[in-house]
Amino acid sequence: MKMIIAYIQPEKLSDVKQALYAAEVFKLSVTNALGCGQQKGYTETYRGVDIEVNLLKKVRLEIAVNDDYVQPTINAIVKGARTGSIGDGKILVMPLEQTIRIRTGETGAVAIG
Amino acid sequence: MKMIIAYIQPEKLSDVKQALYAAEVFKLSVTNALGCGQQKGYTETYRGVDIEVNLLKKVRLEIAVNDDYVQPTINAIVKGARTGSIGDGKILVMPLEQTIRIRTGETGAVAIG
Amino acid sequence: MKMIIAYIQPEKLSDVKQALYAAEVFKLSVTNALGCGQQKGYTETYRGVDIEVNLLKKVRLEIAVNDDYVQPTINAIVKGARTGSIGDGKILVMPLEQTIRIRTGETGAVAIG
Amino acid sequence: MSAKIPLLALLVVLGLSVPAGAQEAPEPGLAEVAETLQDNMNILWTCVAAFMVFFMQAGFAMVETGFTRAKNAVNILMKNAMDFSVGTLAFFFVGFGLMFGLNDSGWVGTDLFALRGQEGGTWIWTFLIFQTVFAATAATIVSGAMAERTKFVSYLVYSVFITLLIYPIFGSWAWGNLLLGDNKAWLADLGFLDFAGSTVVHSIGGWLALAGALVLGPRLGKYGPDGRPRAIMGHSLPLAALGVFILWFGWFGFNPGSTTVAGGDMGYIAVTTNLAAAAGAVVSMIVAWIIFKKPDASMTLNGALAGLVAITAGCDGVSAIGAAVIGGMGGVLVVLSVSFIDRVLKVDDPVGAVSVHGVCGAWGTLAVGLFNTESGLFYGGGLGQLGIQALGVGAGFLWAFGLGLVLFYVIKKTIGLRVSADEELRGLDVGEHGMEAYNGFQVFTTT
Amino acid sequence: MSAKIPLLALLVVLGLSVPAGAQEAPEPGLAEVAETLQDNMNILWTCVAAFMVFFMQAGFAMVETGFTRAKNAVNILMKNAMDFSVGTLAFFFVGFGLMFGLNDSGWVGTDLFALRGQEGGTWIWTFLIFQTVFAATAATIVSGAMAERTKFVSYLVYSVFITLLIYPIFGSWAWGNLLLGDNKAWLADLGFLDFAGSTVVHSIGGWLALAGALVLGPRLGKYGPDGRPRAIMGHSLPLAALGVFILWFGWFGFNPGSTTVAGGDMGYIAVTTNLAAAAGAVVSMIVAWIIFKKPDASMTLNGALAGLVAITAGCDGVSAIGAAVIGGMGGVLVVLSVSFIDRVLKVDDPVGAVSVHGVCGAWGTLAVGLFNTESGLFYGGGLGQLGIQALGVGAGFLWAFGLGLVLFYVIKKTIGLRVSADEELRGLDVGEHGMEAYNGFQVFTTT
Amino acid sequence: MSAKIPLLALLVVLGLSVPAGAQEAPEPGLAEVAETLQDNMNILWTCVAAFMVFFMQAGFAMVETGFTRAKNAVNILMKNAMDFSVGTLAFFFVGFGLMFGLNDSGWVGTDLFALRGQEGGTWIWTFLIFQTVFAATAATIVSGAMAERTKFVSYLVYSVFITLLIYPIFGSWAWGNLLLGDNKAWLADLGFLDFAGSTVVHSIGGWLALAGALVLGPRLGKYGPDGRPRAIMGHSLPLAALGVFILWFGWFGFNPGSTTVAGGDMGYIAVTTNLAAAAGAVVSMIVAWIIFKKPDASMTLNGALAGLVAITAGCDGVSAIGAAVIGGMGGVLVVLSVSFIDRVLKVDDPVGAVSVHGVCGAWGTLAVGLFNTESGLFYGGGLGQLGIQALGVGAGFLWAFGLGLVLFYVIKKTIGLRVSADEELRGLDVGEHGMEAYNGFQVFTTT
Ligand SMILES: Nc1ncnc2c1ncn2[C@@H]1O[C@H](COP(=O)(O)OP(=O)(O)O)[C@@H](O)[C@H]1O
Ligand SMILES: Nc1ncnc2c1ncn2[C@@H]1O[C@H](COP(=O)(O)OP(=O)(O)O)[C@@H](O)[C@H]1O
Ligand SMILES: Nc1ncnc2c1ncn2[C@@H]1O[C@H](COP(=O)(O)OP(=O)(O)O)[C@@H](O)[C@H]1O
Repeated sequence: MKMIIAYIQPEKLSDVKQALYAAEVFKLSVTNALGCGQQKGYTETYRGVDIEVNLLKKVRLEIAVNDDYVQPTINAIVKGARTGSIGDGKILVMPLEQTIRIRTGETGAVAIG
Repeated sequence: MKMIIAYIQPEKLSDVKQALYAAEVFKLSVTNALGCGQQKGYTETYRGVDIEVNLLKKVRLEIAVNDDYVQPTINAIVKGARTGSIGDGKILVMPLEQTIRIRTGETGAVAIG
Repeated sequence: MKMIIAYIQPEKLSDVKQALYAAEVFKLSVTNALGCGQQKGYTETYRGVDIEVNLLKKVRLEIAVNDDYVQPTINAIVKGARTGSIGDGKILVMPLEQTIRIRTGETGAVAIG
Repeated sequence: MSAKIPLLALLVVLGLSVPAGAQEAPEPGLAEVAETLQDNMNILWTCVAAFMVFFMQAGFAMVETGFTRAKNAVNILMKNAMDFSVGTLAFFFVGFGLMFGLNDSGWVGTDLFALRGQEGGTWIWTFLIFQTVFAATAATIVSGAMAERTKFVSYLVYSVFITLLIYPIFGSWAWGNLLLGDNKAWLADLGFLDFAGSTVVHSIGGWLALAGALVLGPRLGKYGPDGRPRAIMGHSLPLAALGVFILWFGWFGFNPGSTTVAGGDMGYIAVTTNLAAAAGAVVSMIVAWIIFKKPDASMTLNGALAGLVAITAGCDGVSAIGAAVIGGMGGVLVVLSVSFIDRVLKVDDPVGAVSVHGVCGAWGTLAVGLFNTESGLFYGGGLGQLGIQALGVGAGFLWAFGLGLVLFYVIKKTIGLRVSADEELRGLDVGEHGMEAYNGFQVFTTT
Repeated sequence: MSAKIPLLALLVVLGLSVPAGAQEAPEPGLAEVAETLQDNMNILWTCVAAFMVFFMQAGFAMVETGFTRAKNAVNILMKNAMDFSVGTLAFFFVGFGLMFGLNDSGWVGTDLFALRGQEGGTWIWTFLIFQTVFAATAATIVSGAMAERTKFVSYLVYSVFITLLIYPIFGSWAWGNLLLGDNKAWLADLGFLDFAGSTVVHSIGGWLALAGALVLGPRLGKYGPDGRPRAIMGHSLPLAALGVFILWFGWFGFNPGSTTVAGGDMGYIAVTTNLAAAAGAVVSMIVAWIIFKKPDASMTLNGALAGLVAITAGCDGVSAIGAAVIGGMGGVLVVLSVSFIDRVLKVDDPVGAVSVHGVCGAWGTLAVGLFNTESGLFYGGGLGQLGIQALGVGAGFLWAFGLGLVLFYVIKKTIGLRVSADEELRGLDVGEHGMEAYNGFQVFTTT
Repeated sequence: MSAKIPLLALLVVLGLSVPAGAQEAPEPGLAEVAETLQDNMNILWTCVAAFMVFFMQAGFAMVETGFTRAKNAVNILMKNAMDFSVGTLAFFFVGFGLMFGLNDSGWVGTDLFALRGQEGGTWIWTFLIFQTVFAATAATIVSGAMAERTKFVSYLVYSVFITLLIYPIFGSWAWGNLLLGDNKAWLADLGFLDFAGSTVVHSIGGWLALAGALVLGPRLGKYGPDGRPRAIMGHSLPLAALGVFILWFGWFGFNPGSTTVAGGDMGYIAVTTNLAAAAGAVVSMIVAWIIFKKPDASMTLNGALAGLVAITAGCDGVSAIGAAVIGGMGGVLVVLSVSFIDRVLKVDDPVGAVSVHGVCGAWGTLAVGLFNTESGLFYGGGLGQLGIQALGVGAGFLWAFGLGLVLFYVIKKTIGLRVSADEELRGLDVGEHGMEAYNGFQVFTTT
């Protein structure tokens, strides 16, 4: 099992969700994050003083999937999030050793979906 | 060492914390998240237009523990969060290679607690 | 590749960011979290009723790096965040198997930076 | 402007009805002209005061919203908006007549429903708008005490009854002769003094709130298994503070406006009102500081309101120093009362409405019997006034709390008073109104 | 106070100009004194009413901010602050003269620009401040309908034009004879009745808003590929509700203030205004409840405003019951109109300004032809008044919507009307003003 | 209403004291009746104006809360609530007497403490409430400049002193003869003109704010190691904007109310006030746009206030165009001053109180010497008036800034002025009041 973490542009969330549904990935968690990457920031000014804003608003997805779902999931995220311009985001894949569904106590592959 | 990630219903947080204390797990981190799982969403309406809300409010726990604490921690979370109804949440266990306590620079098992 | 997660005091964020830049770590993600560690909480009172606040505001950093960057990154975080007093925070290192840059589809080491 | 103005023109300027065959009409005398001018001035002031009291609705809405959780904000706002709207209609068609209509019994008015046949009048309509906003004030007090768990439709039903029956009938006992001077009004006829409504408006609302909160039961998680109260913090102190400032502002219409006469004592009443509010805020902060070790903002805000409620009955008849003392005592009472209701009675009143309006309203009414410079005990007036005040306070409690218990119990048994536990946990905004108050914000709903 | 006061002193007390050689001056007569007192009273009330109407700017700002997204809050606030500020200057230097200056044609005023030579006067300045806040009300209506996508500088240009030309010229047709009684004003001369401006202020603003939203196009993501409307929720219902309470409060200056006479019918007009607002809120809630299965808070809030807009034209001439009916109908119309514009016309009006001000303003103006107790159809007045009202409504639509299309189209083709898609996604606060409204808060910007 | 009214009745209607043996009492003459009516009207207007000025407290609270960080919101709200409450009491018992009591020296009043023996009066109480809210305005200005780092208890001590001593004594120099016409008042006797208090209220508050911010030092993180200022953004622009609208509204009580006479110039003063505010907002936006490349919302909001402060001294005596110029200049000054204080003086004033109230107050006072249509330099009045104005401005600065330095320094050395660095980082809400302003919301506290 793998844990897939993806950072995407906030406004892309609904597209990504649709792409994931199409790939039959229904379960995921979303948090919002501030990100600093290749994408350049912008300057705000407040009462005449400049502020370098280099932490940009991003949405963070966390998706636990079985191994055979890894590639489809990645493809779906890319499909939904890519615009080709800087800031599109990043996908990170990490090993996942165990999953437990709290309600039933089921574990492993069955618990994931 | 393992990293235990758990998604629970927000209102269950205090119960889970108590269960964890009982299991002598004192250190954890909490963030709030939006989750999409088996639990069905609900529809809001705004000015006459429907909105399918399928991202539900969840609380995300992150707990780094030594191996011998993994099972007790999982049990405690289940104990605190289970209601038996859909939406109870999920526990995910991942490998953790290193821990450093910033204050002292201690690393590994001692740094975790 | 490793995933480095760090919990630090909120007010230390800018120092840590500077230290990371100095170590040529430019990409990171930030979320805010509530943390419960050795640091004692404090009591609030509301309308005469006490509240034990034991979840303190923390900032969570997530940094994906190549193996040779792990130590420099850790050092930078410690350098920026340490005050020597309880609550300084913690760094957690986890294995990272894959990275994909959404924009280009690049994967692995090149995608990380 | 020429010194010579045809008298007809003058009559028109002053809005006097021009008598038929005006040519032969007698010239209006100084007395008539003067009275007309003063009447216009009184209409002006009474209207402006009414508008300021209306604005208190915004104050209540902000206080109650700020002192409750974000997940129930839309619901509490809707309740505030609707109890005023529903109340306006109910009071116009029925309540006003019961309160101020022809009243030979002293117990209830019998005409003036929907002000039929009064189209020509000017004062009576001014009086109606002024009394409407007072009625709505009593009504809206309750929403705060019943916040975060009451079914929306049940609240609507309640708010019809209070403005239709409960408030106006009691009102007729104390104020029933304000419009028609020959009306009987048993409490007023006994000499009961409640100038601007510490009892008539605030205690009535406060005791109804107590009944409601009692029948309803506490919010989930308010009391631990051991029965110890838990704090459920409001989600926006800035909104709550704004609300208190708005209420304080509106009170300058509430008290000085109750003269319904421009000039004269307006300024004096404004001073007593303001001193009492200030003293209430300062004293409550100090008391809270001593007891809880911190200057609790929510208590201090309640303290200002406590001072205002307390001085409402006596604002016209006590000395400035007396006003400060009355307000300060209100500040003490509200802190103790909030804790008492919370810990001992274990009644869950999220915003402290019972303490502020019920308890301090009673205190303020009694205080007239002590501080009134003519009939008060401390000014050699003996116990007479105090006794009558106590009678009025008691009558108000029995009437409002008693009827409240019945009303809420009947609602509970019929359409139901409380939302489901599940809905309460997720928040009434989603459950009752299908929307969130703060879309886009990440709000913890762990409590 | 001695009964003997030297007459000169009296003259001064009343602010009368002391004639030269005052010693021989004739004693001021009762008529003169009475008129002076009433004049002072009228100045007092008209000023206070103007201040209350000014405060409606805060109401509009809060409603529009609350009903839009957090990422555009600074921008909408700036637009509200600036349309008033720019409008104040434009109306003072030009608009007021076009609307109330000497007018022989009945189509436009020709003097009084910047009130030159009026320094001595008292009433005219009172009248100016009152009319200024009315003009600014019309101007600020538009910002809501064009929210979240309009370039800031383009909006500034628009707001100059409306207060400089569009509003005052139409105003001169209906109200051009309010200051100078001998002025021609073609609509007024026909007998068109719009007491406080359902058409003159609200519809004009509403139709301009329609033109603007139309030329501008919907917000990104408002309509799905299939053309079905998507909900874009406002970010703060509490601010929106506060705004509605403020507007309701201000309307008590707007309608009763339009008498510009203290006393008399003030109270009556306050009652009709309040009944209409309450009925609008209640009815719109019920209608929304039936159609959408939930008591939608945003619709209910719009409903109160709909009732207020609808009664504005007839508040002085309809019965109290009539007022409630007119307001209630407004509550029905606003719900249907919002859905119609959203789903059928597919015009994106984030706050419902077109429905509230345009549609309900038109309804309220027509309603005078039905409910006016003297000339209304339902009171045996026949179709005459209704026809004239319809004419005024039509003229208002053609003038405002027509000119609006031209104005916004020209702006679009020159400086551009809309921000870039990229800026719209990130939010206008950062793009236009380089700052965020809620620094420190985590706000989802996924829509 | 019959044309014949017994004269006694009339006397009562007008609230005149009925002379003993009234039967033989002389009929009240026209002059007496007229004056009584005008007096009532003046009481009415002065009270309403006072209520509007009171409401400015809500405006200040919202502006200061919005322009500071969420973690200090409860604290700033408490400071605003308490400086008014404490100030009300201090001014009633002592301040009012020092300012308006019997004054033979021209330097300080000596009676009327707690208005003893004035129970019967009407005007004096009206005057008291009006002056109380003015005093509180001066007091509350300071909280903004000292926000986010001042100990709560120390702030309470300060706010006693300003309303007890600092404000009233200076006030007695410029306004000491307003109540008792025979009083000496050295500045006023020299011909110093400050109609509604650009100096007396605003500059005094502003210079105290400067002293406080100076003694206190900047917030942690405000200046980088290199000494370059860092931006610390406010947490809620919507609240700040609401606050400015409320202040603008309240200013219509502040300036036109300072006539304390109903009718007459009220309207004119409202116009000059409004033009100056609008010009201030527009000009400051433009200046900020040019300098910072963006129309900065916080600067524009400050600009409106700058215009209001600047016109306060001269609102009654300058031309409408002059008012716009004075306000516009205020808009320029505030932007430059904020940057100057921030970058050059390196004094940390989170809300710009010193620039808005201190600097623009001084400018507005001097502007009277330039623009006053009778004595101003630009109207051929020569340099005399300007010199006297400059003297008043200088006296105000020396008095307020000087005493302020002493006061805050003494506080610093005794009870301490500033919270611990640790508390400052975590926020004063938790540290001082043990609660959070936005419970449930995720707020970044990284700065
Ligand atoms: N090495 C990293 N560690 C943690 N987060 C990262 C890393 N690289 C990118 N991210 C996240 O992904 C977001 C987008 O990355 P960015 O480099 O801007 O996109 P692109 O690769 O298209 O230039 C960043 O804002 C950040 O939140
Ligand atoms: N595969 C997954 N990946 C990421 N998050 C998940 C996954 N499955 C569940 N979750 C999180 O756990 C929460 C509860 O899961 P859910 O399936 O609704 O509970 P249950 O398993 O009892 O039906 C979800 O809302 C989501 O936040
Ligand atoms: N075992 C853990 N699991 C998850 N989070 C932790 C763990 N230990 C510490 N943290 C996070 O780090 C923060 C700081 O840890 P803390 O123990 O207070 O610092 P210190 O180690 O200096 O005492 C905590 O508030 C919590 O958010």
